Amino acid sequence: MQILEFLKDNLNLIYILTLTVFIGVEVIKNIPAVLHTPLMSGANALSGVVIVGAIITMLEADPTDYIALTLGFLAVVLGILNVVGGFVVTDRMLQMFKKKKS
Amino acid sequence: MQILEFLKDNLNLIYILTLTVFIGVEVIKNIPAVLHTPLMSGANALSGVVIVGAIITMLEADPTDYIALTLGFLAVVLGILNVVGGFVVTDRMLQMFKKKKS
Amino acid sequence: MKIGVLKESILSDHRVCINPAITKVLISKGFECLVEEDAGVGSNFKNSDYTEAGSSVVSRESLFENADIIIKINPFDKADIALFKKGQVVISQLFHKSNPELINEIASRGVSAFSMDAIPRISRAQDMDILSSQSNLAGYKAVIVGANEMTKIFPLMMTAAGTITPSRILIYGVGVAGLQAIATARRLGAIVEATDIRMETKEQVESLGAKFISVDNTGEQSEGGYAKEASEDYARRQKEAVNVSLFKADLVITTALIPGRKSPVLITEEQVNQMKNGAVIIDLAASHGGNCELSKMNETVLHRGVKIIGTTMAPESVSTNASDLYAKNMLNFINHLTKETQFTWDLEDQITNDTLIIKNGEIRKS
Amino acid sequence: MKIGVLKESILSDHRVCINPAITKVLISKGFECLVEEDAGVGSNFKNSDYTEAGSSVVSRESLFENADIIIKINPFDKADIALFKKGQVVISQLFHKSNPELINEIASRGVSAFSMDAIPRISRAQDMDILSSQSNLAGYKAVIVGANEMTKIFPLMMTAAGTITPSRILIYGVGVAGLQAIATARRLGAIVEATDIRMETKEQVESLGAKFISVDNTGEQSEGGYAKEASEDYARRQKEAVNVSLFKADLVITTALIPGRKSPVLITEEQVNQMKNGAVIIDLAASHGGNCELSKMNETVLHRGVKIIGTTMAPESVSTNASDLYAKNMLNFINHLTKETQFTWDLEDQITNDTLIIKNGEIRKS
Amino acid sequence: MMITLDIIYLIATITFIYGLKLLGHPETAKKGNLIASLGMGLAIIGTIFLHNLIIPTFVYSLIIAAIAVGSVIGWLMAVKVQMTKMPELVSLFNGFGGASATIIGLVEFGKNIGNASQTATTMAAIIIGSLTFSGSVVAWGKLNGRMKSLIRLPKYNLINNLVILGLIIFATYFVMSASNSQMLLYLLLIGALIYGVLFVIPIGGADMPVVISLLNSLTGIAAAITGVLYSNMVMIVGGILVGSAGLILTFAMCKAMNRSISNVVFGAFGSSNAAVGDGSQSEKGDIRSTTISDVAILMNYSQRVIIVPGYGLAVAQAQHAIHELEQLLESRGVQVKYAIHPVAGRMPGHMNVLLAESNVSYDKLAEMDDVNPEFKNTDVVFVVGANDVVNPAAHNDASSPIFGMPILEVADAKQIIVNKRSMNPGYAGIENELFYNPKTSMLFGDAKKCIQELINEVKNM
Amino acid sequence: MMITLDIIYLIATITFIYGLKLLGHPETAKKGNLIASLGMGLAIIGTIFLHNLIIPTFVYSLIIAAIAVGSVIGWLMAVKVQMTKMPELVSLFNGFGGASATIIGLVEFGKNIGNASQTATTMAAIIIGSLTFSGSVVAWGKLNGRMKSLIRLPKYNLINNLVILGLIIFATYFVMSASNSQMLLYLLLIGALIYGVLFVIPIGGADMPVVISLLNSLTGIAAAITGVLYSNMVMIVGGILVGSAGLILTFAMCKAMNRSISNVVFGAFGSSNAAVGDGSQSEKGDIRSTTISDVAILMNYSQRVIIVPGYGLAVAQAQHAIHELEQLLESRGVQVKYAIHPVAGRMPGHMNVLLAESNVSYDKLAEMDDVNPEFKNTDVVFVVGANDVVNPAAHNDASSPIFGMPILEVADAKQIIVNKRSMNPGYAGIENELFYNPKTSMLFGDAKKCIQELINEVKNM
Ligand SMILES: NC(=O)c1ccc[n+]([C@@H]2O[C@H](COP(=O)([O-])OP(=O)(O)OC[C@H]3O[C@@H](n4cnc5c(N)ncnc54)[C@H](OP(=O)(O)O)[C@@H]3O)[C@@H](O)[C@H]2O)c1
Ligand SMILES: NC(=O)c1ccc[n+]([C@@H]2O[C@H](COP(=O)([O-])OP(=O)(O)OC[C@H]3O[C@@H](n4cnc5c(N)ncnc54)[C@H](OP(=O)(O)O)[C@@H]3O)[C@@H](O)[C@H]2O)c1
Ligand SMILES: NC(=O)c1ccc[n+]([C@@H]2O[C@H](COP(=O)([O-])OP(=O)(O)OC[C@H]3O[C@@H](n4cnc5c(N)ncnc54)[C@H](O)[C@@H]3O)[C@@H](O)[C@H]2O)c1
Ligand SMILES: NC(=O)c1ccc[n+]([C@@H]2O[C@H](COP(=O)([O-])OP(=O)(O)OC[C@H]3O[C@@H](n4cnc5c(N)ncnc54)[C@H](O)[C@@H]3O)[C@@H](O)[C@H]2O)c1
Repeated sequence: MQILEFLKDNLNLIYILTLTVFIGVEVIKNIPAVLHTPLMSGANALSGVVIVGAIITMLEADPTDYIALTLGFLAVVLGILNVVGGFVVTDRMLQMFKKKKS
Repeated sequence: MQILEFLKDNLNLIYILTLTVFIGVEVIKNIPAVLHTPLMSGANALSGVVIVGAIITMLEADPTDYIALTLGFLAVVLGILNVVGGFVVTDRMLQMFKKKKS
Repeated sequence: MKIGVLKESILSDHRVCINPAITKVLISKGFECLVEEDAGVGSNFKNSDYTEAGSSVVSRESLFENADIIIKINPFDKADIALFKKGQVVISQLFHKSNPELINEIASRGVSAFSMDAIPRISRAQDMDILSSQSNLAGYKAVIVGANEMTKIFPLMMTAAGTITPSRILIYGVGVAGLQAIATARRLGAIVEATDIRMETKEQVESLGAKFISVDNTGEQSEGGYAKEASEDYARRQKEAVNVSLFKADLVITTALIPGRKSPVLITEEQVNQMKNGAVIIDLAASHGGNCELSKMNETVLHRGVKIIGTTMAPESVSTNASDLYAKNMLNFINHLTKETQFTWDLEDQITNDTLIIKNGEIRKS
Repeated sequence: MKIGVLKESILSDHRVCINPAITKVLISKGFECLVEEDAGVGSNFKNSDYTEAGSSVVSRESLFENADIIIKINPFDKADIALFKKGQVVISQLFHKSNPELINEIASRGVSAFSMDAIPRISRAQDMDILSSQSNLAGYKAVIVGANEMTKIFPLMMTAAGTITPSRILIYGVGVAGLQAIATARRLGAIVEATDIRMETKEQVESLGAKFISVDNTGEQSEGGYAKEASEDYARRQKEAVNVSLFKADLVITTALIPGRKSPVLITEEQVNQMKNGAVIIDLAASHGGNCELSKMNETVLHRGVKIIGTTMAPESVSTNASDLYAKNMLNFINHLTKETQFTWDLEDQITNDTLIIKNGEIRKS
Repeated sequence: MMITLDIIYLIATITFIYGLKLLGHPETAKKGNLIASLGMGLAIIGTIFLHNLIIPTFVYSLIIAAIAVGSVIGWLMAVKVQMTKMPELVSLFNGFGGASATIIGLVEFGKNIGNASQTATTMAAIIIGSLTFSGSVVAWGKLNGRMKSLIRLPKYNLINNLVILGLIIFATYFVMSASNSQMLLYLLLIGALIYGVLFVIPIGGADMPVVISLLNSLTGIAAAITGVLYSNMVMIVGGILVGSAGLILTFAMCKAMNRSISNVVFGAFGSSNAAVGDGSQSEKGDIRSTTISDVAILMNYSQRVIIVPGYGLAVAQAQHAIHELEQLLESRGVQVKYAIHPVAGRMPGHMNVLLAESNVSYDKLAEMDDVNPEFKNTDVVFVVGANDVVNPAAHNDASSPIFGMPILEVADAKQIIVNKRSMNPGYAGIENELFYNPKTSMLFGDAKKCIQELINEVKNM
Repeated sequence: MMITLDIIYLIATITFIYGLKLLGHPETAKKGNLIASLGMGLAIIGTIFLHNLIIPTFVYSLIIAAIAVGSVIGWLMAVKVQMTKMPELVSLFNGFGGASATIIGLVEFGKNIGNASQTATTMAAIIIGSLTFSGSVVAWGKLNGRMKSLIRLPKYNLINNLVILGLIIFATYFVMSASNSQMLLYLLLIGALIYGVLFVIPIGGADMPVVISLLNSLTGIAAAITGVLYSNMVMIVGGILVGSAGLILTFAMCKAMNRSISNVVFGAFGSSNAAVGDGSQSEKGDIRSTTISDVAILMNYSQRVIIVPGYGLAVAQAQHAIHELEQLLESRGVQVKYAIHPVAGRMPGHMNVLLAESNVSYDKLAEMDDVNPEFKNTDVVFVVGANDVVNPAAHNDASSPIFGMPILEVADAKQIIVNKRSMNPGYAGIENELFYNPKTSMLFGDAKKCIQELINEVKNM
């Protein structure tokens, strides 16, 4: 029952989840195998969106709560590592799809 | 400003709209031209989803408000026409994609 | 009506103008067929094949005596004409424009004569068009003869004992024979180039996968699909454009004809001198004077290592097929001229009008 | 070392065992080349071509007098052997197994003799394998000769004057010659069927787009890629399977050989009697007795409307290419036998061991 | 138990998306339609029975009656209609949907006076719903010939734009003023109805499918807007889905008809036929040009196809491609053969040489006399780069240079596809009536290119 | 101005979807990556500056510092890494993302005690985040060889399943009990970390990409869950997008590796190499088999391709297909030629006859001696149905029957693709070391079928 309540309260969220899953599936299927690795890498960079949460954690932390700040700092560093490293690596992988000039 | 407010209040709705538009586009592009007409017809049947609104109108109408009931009745008839007619016509159109037996 | 099928008198010509299958059709239409003894032998039709088809195999004399219509492929010779009887209808190739004497002689016998080579090149006459049907085979056979005479093979082959480079074939004149020669040589794997005075043949040559050698032909004209005589200037431009290929060629096939004229000289002695040792020229225009200066009809001339073969014998030697096609052309022609076995003499009709050279001893065309 | 290139003495063989291009290579390796006058003429190589390449063109006598190595394609004849000098090395095809007399004679002259036909069929010897290089050309030429002899054309053609049905070609024996014959006939548009005692050839035939006629061959064996003699039972089964095709065939090419044996008779007179009027048989096994009972070497037999041509002349007539390939094989062979122009006599080596029939007058193989 | 209804709506939404997706492939389209219809049924039944209002029985009866009546009529109309009249029926149904949305808007209007955003939403539903209705009815009338195909007022574009602008301004004012005037409301309704008519009448019959698709997209949007009114997710998502899919479909249809999108958006429809063919169309009739994917589906779902090769096949060097197509179709269970005219090409046996090169089996080549009686049992004749050899002038027109020549009687077949690059004549230099035959569709383009694209298209089916 | 931030998040979400979509095509992938990264940048900057909290400067400085430090390190790592080591780096980055989510969960835990749904969410973030972290680090270690490739406890499947079950039960109890024990929290954390390790260690190195993709999908879900904590749309949608896309990608990768999905789900990874090849692999080395789409992309983006035809091409009758492929590649600017070995096939000139049939230009055929020096400048050699003629045993192995035969020196080329149906030997009946060359990939299948599929694949690029 709690679950049903939860569902009801978050109906919009559930629609959003459903639709997003549809899009995720629709967008990925039928990609050529050579793109598997770059795509995995790109998706990995996107999963770094958790950085947003990390930043919020720091913003919301009590400025005197050093533990929270330290943890937040760590979370931001790790998150941005994921994002920046992810995108740059993906970009490098994709170099090989540039048409060579003769 | 009002619009911004509206946006804010309906943020979830906007996400849903955006995602749905994405899906609509993703699902339709690259279909063969011969399917254009059946697809149009199928989409037309789906647009008959307005029937749900028509039924709600009748349900919510004051049982003594005959005008509202009559109008609602009309709306339901028209809506269900759209739905049933739409699906059946589509189905008939799609007959031609059945593999003929020799 | 009795149709008399003569045996060809030229020895090298193995064809016969009607095959057993077609005599059967004619008989079913109400004609009778008299076939001269051994007429089909060169084409591998036995006398018994004819009799089984319902014809009578008869002696030459009896044929001339009894037939109403007398047919043959090559022009009638003196011995034939002497036996014609007044009122008979005779059909063969007469080449009336270049053979006035022959026409006079035939006319003097009081017969009517149709000439197969005068059939107009219009769409509805395509199925009687012996020029097309025979040239086609000539194109094929010219390549086979060439391949047989050469000391090289046509295709490229990379083998353990080294690479054999493909032969280079050059074709002058891309009418029916030229096109079929291109197709055949290409099939065998040769590198084929071709040239023609008519520019519309470029696309046709390319449609067969060969290379066209373009010669600037401003000033030249064609007439109803046939080429007219080329100017001297054109001949010079042509030599310039083609010589590179000619001097590399292993096999050259020439087919350039101008209807009713001597065929143009496209390869001079001086050009032959510069050709490859061992090259072969097949001159299908030899009977009309030849496209190569040195060619002699029905002879193989050897000039400074180049073999020049003057011939029209090409279709005559694939005689079975050639006779089949000729017979079908002849059948269609006779069908066109007659109604229920009787000649209609419909002179309004272009085909009848063009081909009827002599009517009851009176010369209509010359 | 001086290499002497003899002119072939068989008139119908237009080949020469070394072409000008290869003499050049030999000379660059330190050999000298003496070429008999007019040796290359049949292959369209002029004497001047040889001298330009650095060889000397010499008389027959001077050749035998001066050469250290004497080479030829066909077995040496009596006149040649008489002129051998002790210590010379002579190379040609010797067919030592079937020619013991010849071997004795040569040995008696005190020379060393290599036989080209004894080169083993191993991978590294493929570039010296004259059997392959010449059979290949034979397969091609057999088809060309056949096409030239037939009174029909190969391809299907649907024309205004009726349809020409494609010719049907049947090939017995799918070794190197048979395969190339299939390929060539297919290129020209014929319907091709083939049969062989070795079942592995089925896939090979199909890889060329032709149809394989399978004969149940339980009990038959092959040996190192070569067929062994077939049993009588097999011969009967083969006839049953093939006759349908044989009696419809327009051209039959037979290539079935068994090394060192008389070739098997695959087509009896009785079978020929049932063949089509006008059919042609090219028997490439004629020199080994022939696959057709009626064939005679280098003759055209006409039997009840069927033309039977017994020949091995096929490669000899595409002499330019045949000589080129032979020369390359010869070059590779000489290279293999020598080091800095000196013979190594390395009898450990399989190729040398197999081909050295006579060493300094002593017969090693028989 | 409203939560159950929410779940049902979610499921219905998913069936809509998934159904639409399946509708996009020939193999799965029927299934897609079925799935979507099941979802719809679920949503309807759920709406009726799962709510926490107390409803008098007679209202229930009314609803059920309405649904029964509408279903039967809709079903009958859909089942009875001829194949060729389907598009106009779709248009009519679409109009009904629009009308339904309009009525809902009218009913809801009274309830929401004062709430600006609700009023605005109602208004939008009324405007879009009613213009869709009137536009669809006009489109239906045009397609079934009840209405003259093309009526153009002078400066119709300008007028139309002014009308819609006026409507919007009027509606905005209405919302702002928080008026409750029924009169003004009906004025708005009438204005929208008129705009719908004005929008469609200047458009030519050939462009109707595009218009219907566009109107269909609008009905979807109307449904979504109505959904906002009730915060009803299935209506919102379903409506937007149809709205976006319909719009993309409209663009796709334009593209398939070689019309630019701006042509559509700026109302410059109606310039009637595609720009193919020369001036003589009016005399000879219309040229129908078709697309690769249409031809691919047609062939893939045929039983018997005959290919008629001509000189153009040789020019394009498309012999290998046509052989591949033939094999591909055979592997799909289609019987394919080639009809060889004796003078096709430029030399005797030209087609034979050509097709032999790509290893077409001799058995597949049929001679003219043998194949002519077979055309009437043939689903599709594919004429590739041939012209004179299929020109009926050889029978009909004594003055033509090919009169008397026997031809391949392709007109006997059920459908004819002609592939050539243009309307240019062939060797004989004459026009070909076959191209104007109602059974003929032209596939313009180089033979090799077209056939290769066909192969791809068929492979993807 | 939170509404601006919402709009920014919406835009970022759209860039994620669109970017991911573009990443799916070779031509647009780079652009897609760029677009998504721009969106991410926007979201980050927006988050930092657009909020209505009052933040002391030193916190700002901390945030900026953290971002600066992380960016520089991330950038350096990504730029410095060798091409071949990229997958392991991706794994490491992914682990960092998981760690970040874990930390957020730990920080948020304290704030939400008592709110069951919040606590559950936090817990989920911690569990998923930390197992992703430890799993990714193990995967990274395996790939770069720091860790033994395959460690299997007895009954590892059972153990793993028990551990995860235990974790879930523990977490549920935790939530129910509304406990605020930090100790229990860290116990949970450690449990999840251990599970991550246990999950990955039994899996073989070859399957790592699949595992990384799966872990990546989990990080996405962790991000989405964290997003729920803050009701942050971009995190939710972005996270779910990565979660679903990652899962589909995982399946796709399994399929490309010929592994069944259940293999993956039930932890039966690790059965090391695909089931191709005979027993002799261990001696000769590994066989790498490749897929049509890999070969297609490889060829399409090459400059110079040499095709080596052999007897198998004739058996498959693939001459027309190979010619089409050659022409297609040429049209894409790739230089293509054929290297003809003198004894390829079964008769002298077999390949010439074969290729002439499909009209391959004579100029494109290169003889062995001419082409051998060219291989070293060749990007891809495509060996189709050839075997003995490219067998290095002819040089190396004096006992082999082909010793002394000259061969095509394809091993000099940068990459070698060999298409044949199996590991069966050719005419000479001997094994071919070339197939075990690290530069060689095997494309198993009938030549005609493979080449036709290649053509399709290249066409779609
Ligand atoms: N067979 C013979 O022996 C022979 C000899 C001489 C003359 N003829 C005559 O030639 C004609 C043969 O009839 P046919 O139907 O084969 O040919 P056709 O009537 O000449 O028509 C060929 C058609 O192919 C089209 N075409 C050309 N290139 C093309 C390409 N790349 N892709 C697609 N289409 C292309 C052309 O139209 P577009 O330009 O619009 O593309 C043209 O209309 C007859 O009139 C016959 O009498 C035959
Ligand atoms: N040219 C000549 O004159 C001649 C004459 C006689 C012998 N030989 C000998 O033949 C050999 C020729 O070498 P090669 O490399 O051309 O051929 P090969 O060594 O015989 O190899 C052919 C390969 O093609 C593969 N194959 C067969 N059918 C296939 C199909 N449908 N699709 C894809 N692959 C297929 C086979 O492997 P799978 O079974 O795994 O598919 C086989 O390994 C040499 O050893 C040569 O000495 C040549
Ligand atoms: N529509 C029909 O019914 C029909 C039927 C058969 C042939 N044709 C056409 O008729 C035309 C003539 O065919 P043909 O075989 O009788 O031709 P032909 O035998 O008269 O001449 C052969 C070729 O030689 C060429 N030629 C002449 N002089 C030349 C010169 N100086 N240099 C180079 N080339 C020269 C001609 O242009 C011609 O192509 C062809 O285009 C053919 O397609 C039409
Ligand atoms: N690997 C190499 O180096 C190499 C080189 C050249 C040839 N070969 C192979 O050697 C083999 C023999 O070739 P060849 O041309 O010398 O053969 P060949 O001339 O000895 O015989 C020709 C063919 O006749 C067949 N034959 C024999 N008796 C027959 C019968 N009774 N009925 C039907 N067919 C019969 C044989 O099987 C053979 O295929 C071929 O398989 C060829 O591919 C191998």
